[in-house]
Amino acid sequence: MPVTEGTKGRHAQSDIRATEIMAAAGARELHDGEVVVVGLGLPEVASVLAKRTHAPSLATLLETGVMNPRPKDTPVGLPDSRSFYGATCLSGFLDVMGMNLHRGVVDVGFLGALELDRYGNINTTLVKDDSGKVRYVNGSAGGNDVASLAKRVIVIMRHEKRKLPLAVAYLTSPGFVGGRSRQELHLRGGGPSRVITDMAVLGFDAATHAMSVLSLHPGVGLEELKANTGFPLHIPNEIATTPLPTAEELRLLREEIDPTGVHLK
Amino acid sequence: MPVTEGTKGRHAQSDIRATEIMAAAGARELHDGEVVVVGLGLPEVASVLAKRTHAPSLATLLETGVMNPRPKDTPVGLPDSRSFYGATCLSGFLDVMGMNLHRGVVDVGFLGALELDRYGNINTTLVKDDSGKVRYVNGSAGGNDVASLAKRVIVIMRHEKRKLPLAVAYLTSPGFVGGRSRQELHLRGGGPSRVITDMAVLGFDAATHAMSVLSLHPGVGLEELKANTGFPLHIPNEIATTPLPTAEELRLLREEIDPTGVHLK
Amino acid sequence: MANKLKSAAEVVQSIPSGTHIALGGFAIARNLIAVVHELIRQQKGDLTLSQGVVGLETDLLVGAGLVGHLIMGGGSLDRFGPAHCVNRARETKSLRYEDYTSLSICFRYLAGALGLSYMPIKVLFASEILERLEAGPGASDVKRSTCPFTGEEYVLLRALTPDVSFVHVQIADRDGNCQINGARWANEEQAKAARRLIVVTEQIVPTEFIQRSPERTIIPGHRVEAVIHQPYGALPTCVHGCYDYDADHLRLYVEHAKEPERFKKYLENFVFSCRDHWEYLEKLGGLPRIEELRADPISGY
Amino acid sequence: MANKLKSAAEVVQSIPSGTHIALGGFAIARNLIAVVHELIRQQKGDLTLSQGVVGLETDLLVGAGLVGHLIMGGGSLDRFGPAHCVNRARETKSLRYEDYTSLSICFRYLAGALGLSYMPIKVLFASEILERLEAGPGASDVKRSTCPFTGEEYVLLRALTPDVSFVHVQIADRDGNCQINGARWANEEQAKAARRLIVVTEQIVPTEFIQRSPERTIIPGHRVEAVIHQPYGALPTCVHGCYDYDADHLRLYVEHAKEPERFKKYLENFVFSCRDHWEYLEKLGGLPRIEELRADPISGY
Repeated sequence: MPVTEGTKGRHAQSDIRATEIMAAAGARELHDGEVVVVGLGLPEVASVLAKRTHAPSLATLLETGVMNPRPKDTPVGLPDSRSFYGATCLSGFLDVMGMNLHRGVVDVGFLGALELDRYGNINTTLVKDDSGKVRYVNGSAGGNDVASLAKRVIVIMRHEKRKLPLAVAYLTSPGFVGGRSRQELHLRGGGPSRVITDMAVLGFDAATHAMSVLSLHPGVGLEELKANTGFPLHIPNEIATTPLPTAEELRLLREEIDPTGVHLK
Repeated sequence: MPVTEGTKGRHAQSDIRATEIMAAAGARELHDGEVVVVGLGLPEVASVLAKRTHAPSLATLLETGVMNPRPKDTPVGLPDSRSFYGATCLSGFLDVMGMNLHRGVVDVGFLGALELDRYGNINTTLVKDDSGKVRYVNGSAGGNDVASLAKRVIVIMRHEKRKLPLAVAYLTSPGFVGGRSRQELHLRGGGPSRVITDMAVLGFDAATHAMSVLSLHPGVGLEELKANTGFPLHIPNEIATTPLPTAEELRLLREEIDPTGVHLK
Repeated sequence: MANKLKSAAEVVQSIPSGTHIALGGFAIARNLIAVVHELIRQQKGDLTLSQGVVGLETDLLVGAGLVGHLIMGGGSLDRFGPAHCVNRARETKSLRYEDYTSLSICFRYLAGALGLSYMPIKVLFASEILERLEAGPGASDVKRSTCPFTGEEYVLLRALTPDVSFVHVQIADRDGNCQINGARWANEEQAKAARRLIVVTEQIVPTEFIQRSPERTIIPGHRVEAVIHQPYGALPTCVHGCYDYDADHLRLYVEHAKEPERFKKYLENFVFSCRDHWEYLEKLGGLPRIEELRADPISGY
Repeated sequence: MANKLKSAAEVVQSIPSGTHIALGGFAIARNLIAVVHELIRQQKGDLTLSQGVVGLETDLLVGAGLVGHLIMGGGSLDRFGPAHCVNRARETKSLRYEDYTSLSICFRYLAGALGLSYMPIKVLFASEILERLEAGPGASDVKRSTCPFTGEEYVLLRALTPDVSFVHVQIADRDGNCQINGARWANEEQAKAARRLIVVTEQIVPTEFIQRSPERTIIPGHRVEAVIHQPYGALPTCVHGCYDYDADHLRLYVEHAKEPERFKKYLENFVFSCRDHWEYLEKLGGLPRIEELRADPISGY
């Protein structure tokens, strides 16, 4: 097994990488028979892991119009042919995002973020430097649609203070804006349920809708977590330790799902 | 060539059947490059004749989701596989009637009728006997959709007094209801433009929207026409004689388009 | 992986009386005959039935007295005759009945399929169809409205979301991924608007077959609750690429449907006295008859 | 029968400056490169450009200064980098710009394709996207409204009806009947919403080929004004089943797009100095390079 690298070397006590913990934690959030809209990268790795373990009937949808792909090579992006390989349905936005997501049958939306704030609001549009200068990066694409409509949203991202600010520089995709309920915001989807980072698994407090610590990855301390977070976290009385991937999960991740380490580097 | 039969034997001076005159008159109403939604029977025969003569680029659409079929056997109805043969596109209502008809790109709708009144209102739902007893026959299916939305509508039917009443027993598909303009009625399509019967070709007066005689088929007199019509017709100063099908049109109709005389009997 | 393969009898057992069902046939094509016979055998009543263009399947259910509320755009048995039982029910007002058009039913399903509570449309204006809807209980499903951008007048249609949609397809895998050959009328919207979706398929194929032409998948498996593998499940109606309609039987049906008493005999002979669809197929003439009706691979009929 | 076969140059000559065009690519796939190069060579300016998810084609047009109004849902060149020219234009506010999402652009096209002047949708709420639309000139395209049936709050989106839609497809016949292999994003709605529809196809097939699988026809010929037969017309972006993206060239492009001066050089080298797409393909490495990129028939890339 390889020596741990990347991600601040926080898991020197084992040879397990943070990305592998994230993938396994993501997979555990997905239940058999659910419908999930995934992006490429770790969300896809996590959903494939779930499918190969406890959730064989998981339906994985890509916004472009791809269902249940089984790529054998790593796509550079959603429209890359590599992401179509083995699909059981190839259609388009109207089918995946209209007749599934807007229809209300998507259980989980799996998103990344440039920035994420305490209420689970996501920015994928632009960044501002300290002088206030704006640099555009991307936009919503399907992000706002997924965040608005999926029954629950899982965000998977690096845990860095600047990526978890008090307020996002641009509110692309709503969580619990201003701590308000989704109903007040006229949003059908249930909103963010989990944030999986390379330090912790976080949730949202049922009453305040503020981000709350659920479990710390092995070797990560609460103070370290707070220091790397740009907003006050809700700290419950008990905080678990994130389970490490099982030996079988690690084998699948390393030997079958991402053998060249494109996403798990 | 066969001896004339059927349709009141009005064309004893020639061997040309009324249905053949109707088919040729229908074909002449269709221009090359137009998009037409057709029903089965004479509308289909007329559109195939147009396609084989002056309108090779005519696009023929069936409401079920069939484009440009070239049936070699006679279908019993729209969903019969025989009506799919040779099609260049097989889709559904949403495509043909949503993304073409409702989109506003259908030039001509070609309809039949149980009853038709002086303003081109169509009944395809039910008939009432003299005692007022109702007998249901069918309903709109795509009829109201076509009548509401096609740029112009051609009705093709037998000329009988009871089928051309002062008021239809049920107003399934609107023409110029109450003599009003289509705009007043909130209808996008241009409304009825031609009625082709086994006695005459009729149009609609631009000012009153009432049905008007355009041409009488050879051998049909104006008084005979009036006697077979249940409402007062607008009679212009000049009435033409409907041109007979050309020799080539007759050859196509009899030898290629409907050789067994299913629709042209 | 959950086993989605079920018999028509099992599926129908799970459908309570009073359910809103949507059927995927059109006149004399791809009718859900196996399912409808089973609904009749199990006497599931007080059904709400919605459909773009009705045909034999709906005529059977209405004739059997199981439909309490019919929402339809028209329909007949094509050249074989009218839908006698449906028409009789309309004439005698023995059920609640709302008349639409093919496109307006399709838009109501589309709204349902897209998760919209309504859709605007530019048909029905100035027709007796709209007048009657507005004057009856159907008034709660239509509303006139003005476009806030253009000022144009629209009819707003409430979404149709059947409790259960049934669609007859040529090809499905065990997960419920379906391909439909030939015209599809409103099948995609009707299927995806429903809370529960059941497909009846002529053939079960390996998923690998689906993966060879995934652009052809009209219904994805994750939306499908159950797959009923019933070859010839639509007879006497036709299934493009599989078999032609049985003209003799359709004529026989229409003769019986003309009169309530004869219709009862038809049900007795072809539904109640058959344990399942296989027994019914024997009554149609069994394998020799089916071979006569089998489609040729070029024409599809 | 009118001849629909046209060159990219001929088609672009018929497009006035100020036109609203919609492009059918997505990031690094099925981009309308041959058309966009021609628009740049002919300097068609002040364009309104709408697209679900932008990519190289839009970055080129915006970088060339030809876009006055951009309506988009996001986009990048995937792992090769951001859409530098688009982002720079947004940062310097050198064009009018409206941000949407993939689904809201798709619904705006769907409304256009169905002939509806608007569609309701349940996204954009509580986002800065809607806030900015409502605060700017985009306010004329969005409106909050309540469903008259359920009381639910919706955003109403005005229909998008491009003057001209361009779609790159794998297969078309001379009449314009098109099949698209692989995912189709919003292509069908974008195509059918437009007043004029132009397709660029990798291959011209006999109509008989289309008739063998008419269920695969996504765009029917009667909607198509012109067919541009331009093999490799999307390079350096990929076309499923035909060829892979040219990663080397995409990296080279992104390096140039980072800076306006270098971008000018790119245009000079790969657009202005090429008489047509064939000359451009020579610059990409000609036939030997194309053979390296050719898709294998199993994977499609």
